[in-house]
Amino acid sequence: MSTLRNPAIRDQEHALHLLRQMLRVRRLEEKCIELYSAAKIRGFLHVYIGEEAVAAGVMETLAPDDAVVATYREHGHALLRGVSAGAILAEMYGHAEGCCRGRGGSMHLFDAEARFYGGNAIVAGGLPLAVGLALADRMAGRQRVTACFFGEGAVAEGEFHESMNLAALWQLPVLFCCENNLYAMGTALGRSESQTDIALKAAGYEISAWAVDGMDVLAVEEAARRAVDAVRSGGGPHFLELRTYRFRAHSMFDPELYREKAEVSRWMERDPISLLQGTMQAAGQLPEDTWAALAADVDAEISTAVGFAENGTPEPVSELMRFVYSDPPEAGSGAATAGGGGGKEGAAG
Amino acid sequence: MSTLRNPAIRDQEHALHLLRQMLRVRRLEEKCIELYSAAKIRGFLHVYIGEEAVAAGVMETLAPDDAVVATYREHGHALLRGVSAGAILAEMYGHAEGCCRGRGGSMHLFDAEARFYGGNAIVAGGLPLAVGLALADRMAGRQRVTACFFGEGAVAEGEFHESMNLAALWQLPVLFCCENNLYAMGTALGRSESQTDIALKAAGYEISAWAVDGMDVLAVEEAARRAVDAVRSGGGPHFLELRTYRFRAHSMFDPELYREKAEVSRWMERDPISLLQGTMQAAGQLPEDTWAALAADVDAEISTAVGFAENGTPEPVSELMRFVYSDPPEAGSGAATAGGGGGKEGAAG
Amino acid sequence: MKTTYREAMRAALRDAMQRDERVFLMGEDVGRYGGSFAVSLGLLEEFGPERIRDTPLSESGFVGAGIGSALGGMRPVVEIMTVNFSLLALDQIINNAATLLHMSGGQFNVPIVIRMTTGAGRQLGAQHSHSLEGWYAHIPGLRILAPATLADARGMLWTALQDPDPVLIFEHGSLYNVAGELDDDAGAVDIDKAAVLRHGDGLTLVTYGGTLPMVLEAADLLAAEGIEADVIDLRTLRPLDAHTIMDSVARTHRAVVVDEGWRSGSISAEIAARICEQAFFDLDAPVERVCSLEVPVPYAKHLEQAALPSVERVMAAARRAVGANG
Amino acid sequence: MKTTYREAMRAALRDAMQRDERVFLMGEDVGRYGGSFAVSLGLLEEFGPERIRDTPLSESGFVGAGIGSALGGMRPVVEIMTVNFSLLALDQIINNAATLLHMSGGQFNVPIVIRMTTGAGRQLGAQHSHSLEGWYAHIPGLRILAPATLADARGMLWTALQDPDPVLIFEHGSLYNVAGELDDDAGAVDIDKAAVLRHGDGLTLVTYGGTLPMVLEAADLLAAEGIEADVIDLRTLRPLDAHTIMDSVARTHRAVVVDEGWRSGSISAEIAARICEQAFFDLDAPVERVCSLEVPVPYAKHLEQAALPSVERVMAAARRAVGANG
Ligand SMILES: Cc1ncc(C[n+]2csc(CCOP(=O)(O)OP(=O)(O)O)c2C)c(N)n1
Ligand SMILES: Cc1ncc(C[n+]2csc(CCOP(=O)(O)OP(=O)(O)O)c2C)c(N)n1
Ligand SMILES: [Mg+2]
Ligand SMILES: [Mg+2]
Repeated sequence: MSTLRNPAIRDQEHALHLLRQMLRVRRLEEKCIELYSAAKIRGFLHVYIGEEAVAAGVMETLAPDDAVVATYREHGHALLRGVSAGAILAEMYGHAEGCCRGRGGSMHLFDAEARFYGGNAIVAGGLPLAVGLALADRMAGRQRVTACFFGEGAVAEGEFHESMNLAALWQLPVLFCCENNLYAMGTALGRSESQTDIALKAAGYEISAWAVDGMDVLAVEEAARRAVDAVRSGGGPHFLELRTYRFRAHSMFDPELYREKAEVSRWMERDPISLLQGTMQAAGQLPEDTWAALAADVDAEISTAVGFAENGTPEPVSELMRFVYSDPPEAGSGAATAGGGGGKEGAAG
Repeated sequence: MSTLRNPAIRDQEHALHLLRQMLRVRRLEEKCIELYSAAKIRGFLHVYIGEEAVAAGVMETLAPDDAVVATYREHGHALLRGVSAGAILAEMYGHAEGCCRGRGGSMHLFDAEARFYGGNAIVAGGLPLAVGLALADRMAGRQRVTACFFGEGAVAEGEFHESMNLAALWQLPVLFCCENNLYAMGTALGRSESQTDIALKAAGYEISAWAVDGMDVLAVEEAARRAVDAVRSGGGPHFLELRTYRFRAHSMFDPELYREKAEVSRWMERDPISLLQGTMQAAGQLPEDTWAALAADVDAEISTAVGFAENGTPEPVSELMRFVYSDPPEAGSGAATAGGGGGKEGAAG
Repeated sequence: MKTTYREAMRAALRDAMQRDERVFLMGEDVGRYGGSFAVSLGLLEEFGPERIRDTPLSESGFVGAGIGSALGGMRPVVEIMTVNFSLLALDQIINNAATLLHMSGGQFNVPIVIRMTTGAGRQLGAQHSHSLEGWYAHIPGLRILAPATLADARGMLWTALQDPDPVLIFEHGSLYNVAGELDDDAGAVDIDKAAVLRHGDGLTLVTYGGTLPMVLEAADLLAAEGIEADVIDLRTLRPLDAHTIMDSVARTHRAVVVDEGWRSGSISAEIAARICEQAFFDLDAPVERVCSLEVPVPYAKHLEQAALPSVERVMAAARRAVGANG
Repeated sequence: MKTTYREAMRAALRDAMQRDERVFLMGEDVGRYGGSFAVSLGLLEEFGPERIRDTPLSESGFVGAGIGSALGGMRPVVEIMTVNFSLLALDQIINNAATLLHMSGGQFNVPIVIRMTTGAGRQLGAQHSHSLEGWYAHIPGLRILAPATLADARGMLWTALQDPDPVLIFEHGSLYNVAGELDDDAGAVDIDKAAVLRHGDGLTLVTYGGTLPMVLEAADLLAAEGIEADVIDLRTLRPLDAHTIMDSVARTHRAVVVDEGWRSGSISAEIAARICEQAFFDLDAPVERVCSLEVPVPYAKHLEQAALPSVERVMAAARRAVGANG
């Protein structure tokens, strides 16, 4: 088995933490698939299995009051940003205890506390939002970063182009994280981009951009830290192309006609979790019982979360029309004061 | 007065022809302004004065069955592509004799015979059309070129990005002609693009791209010929950034608060017509009487055209609802057979 | 022949590709993936990647390119994966496809067909559940089709391709798996007239597309209660075949319009307004509308179902219409 | 104080910028150019380029950035030069601005104001003459305003900025030069209620925005013929103040709806449908609609005028409504 390009694990505790983070995502999503098969979860479900190092590495570098914008493949981002597995699963159950009270589902996880701005099911639709969040920070003189995740498929969209240009033109504090897993549904990168070097493409907007091994969580973290520091200290937008691979089908409905099993297997040899695990083991930093305890912990977290979701309650149908418009102030829900997005700023992080 | 960077005028006849072409556009548009002030023309009117070398140079290199897509600043492109000045002016009068029977106006000149596909008032809206025209040629195995004109302001639009990528990805026979006149209405290039080197930007899509002195009609023609030849012989899309300047206001409603008079004057020293005139005179290739005859010719053409437009007739109001949908075949109008766009292919050129 | 809506659509595509070499299919994942709803599965192998053309995610770009190719003599069938993404291509659809013929004084018609999946009901959440076909029907220059039956899934495409002007075909996502019998020689169908799929003198039920099955079911149940209804499948939302509606209402004096669009400004509003204009003195009761509640479509099944039209809501509206007296 | 609609809008912008430092204006050419319709002329000098922010031509990008900045605590006023270009930003408006609050279960409201010029009548041709405000009114989650008077031009913006949810303001291009008297202390106005600008028991005329002056003129002329009309200025197209309409119709029994949208599926359809639903037994005549003909708006003046509502068409419809008997 190959190891990490960055084998020096200076801080064992920290490596263990990253391992745990990736495993939490993995186990959560394996459970999602199970629950989908059991028809507890419906709609579209896109799992991140194989790509966990990206979210795990990047999230590590963000401060509590930074913001995150993601896509429909965002369970991992939500979880690692601090949304509980219970709230995520309850959301997919369509329960009132879900992080969006059952209205969002798998593709639309949100959390104001975590400044987690979704969950967006329109490819590239989140990019302009990230630019705007960063603009707000800039205008308010706050030293915050907005991290924006999207797939390489989004690069062909006009909204990608407009967002890159605006962020660069106005030197806004955005960290663009392109999760290049080589496919957009069934469309391989080479059949969607005339220029397949995504980092080069981003550099064309005068944005500092570089490619990173997205299967190596340490490499991701290191690159992200460098980029986040630069963004936070006024260096303008930065762009990471995180080279990764999705081990599973695009969604639950994908017959995977467009790629060879052998290709998938080849990439699975670089499973980000096994990679870190192997490197740590080789360095004697992951004794069997430590690993077993960690895995058991994670399993316990997920099964507690499933229990939480199972025991949830459906949002009453009488609430259906709520949140089309904000509740009037006198209703005192807190969610809908004239303060609006701004009203919640104080509470964030 | 500065001269052309390309002072070698090998073919006097040809240079005279280019001079005439530019002058025809200039005089037509000076007349348009006059007629606008006299309220004969209404709506928006955008003149090309100062930029004539671009259309004159490029059009020269196109074959009759090539296609042209332009913008709302397209009087010159229409004229030099073969639409008569009379049909153009009658259109702006809103007369039935206009090239669009009065329905289009200044921003929407069209001509099926000339394969002139407009006249598009949505910035960047014509680019996807050009890509599609070229796709049709490619699929039908025709060796035709589609020339697509647009301003540098269009570069920020998502449709620019999507069109560049599609054309490059599919290696389609499009010649992109970016008329970089430094301003989009009042917005200077540097305030709209993080990367102001437009040719470099185009090259980022793996499209052969270069910048040309757009005030030098000979340089434009030479560059366009090279590009058109390459496109026609299967070299995929090419891109010219034509560096030019608009001498007049953006439209009839522009107070021009955004630029200095001195800047305008500086550019007017490089008036494309005077430049070529000067170079020819210096080389003894433009005797006074030749110039006088040419100018008189052009004046005569324009005043005939004005007469034609003046004597036109309003399209009957009873025809108002026509052309929302094609006329049914039995009406035998020819414009609306099931052959559609395709039915007219045979007639083109 | 036993078939499904999906297979009927695919047969229509195959047939069109075989009959006219100018026809090609273009869109996201129509080729190697087999179509996100598997409509074009197998066509890549049959017709090759030039004519079954996968595109990047660039809705505005490839819809505009489709329009351009139509201007250039091709007969494109452009698939937008779902109506939700068509918002990204609206400029091209409205400002070019729908408008070029008129702006050019009749010179440039645009023979394009744009297909897309529409509708809710599959727990896909607010951004993936729009029902905007009625909204599109506002735009002059477009023809809007909503095949609801196997015969229309099989037959509308070819007719649409003969149309010299842009045609949008909306396929409700819940219909793809509908199975049934189709004539072996089923072929092109007209796209001008609404169809009366059931006859009754007590009431007119007007609908189209995804809500047709529900309305037919409601009509059966109403019949058991003694209320016999005409069921009109609009089939074409623009131009509307008002004639068929008015003929029915002149007989029944009562109407219920059912559509999955949000109520305010949905096509049900236009139909109700037209009935009131053209058949005002025939009406014995206000026209009832059964539409989606005006809320972004929620994910949770019970909330989603509560937001959408249902057999129960159709029946309640029908009973109200019959009970009212003018 | 003598002022114009344009100046009133500018005063509203200036006022909002002064009162709330979170407010900023963003759009194409709002700064150095002074605004394509000169609404923001002079504001750049007063507030600087951060708060009077020129954008590149990137409608989807900067509208989306406006939404993001609202999420981030700002109070953006985003100007889309005209409604015609808003089609490029529709995905952001519908799938994000209108939808985030609901999808997030009430966590993320979007306090953005989006202004745009709308309407025809100035010979700008088919791509620059859309009247789509009624079409936008179909979308849940949005509030749609159409200031038609100086007081509303001056007063609606601030109220819109207090709204926790997205508000779209449509300014008809023909109104900017309208001049008149405005109270020196004119300020914020409500955005919940329609206004009855003229009273009469013979007929209800319903309109908004650019067609209001024409309807008021028609009402004067009708009065001279002995037909006294209520004139209702809707002011807000979503949510509709149906109450004010029904109150009037209950008294007049006849209604004409005038709007500049294309007739089929325009907001006049919704209003007619609602009147027929809610006031069916009050009506003595079919509701009449005076809308634009269903044609891309042509350039030539005589054709354009023939396509749009006119005083004559309003009067003819009014006479028909009054002449009919139920
Ligand atoms: C605008 C838009 N077009 C199409 C889709 C349908 N769709 C959903 S995911 C997807 C592929 C996106 O690929 P990529 O951006 O690479 O992300 P990945 O799924 O690989 O993480 C497509 C085409 C969509 N959601 N939005
Ligand atoms: C999509 C869109 N946004 C805005 C406008 C308004 N507008 C018309 S021309 C123009 C400037 C375009 O500049 P550029 O592309 O450089 O062309 P130029 O006018 O300089 O020839 C603008 C903003 C428009 N027509 N279309
Ligand atoms: Mg991908
Ligand atoms: Mg320019």
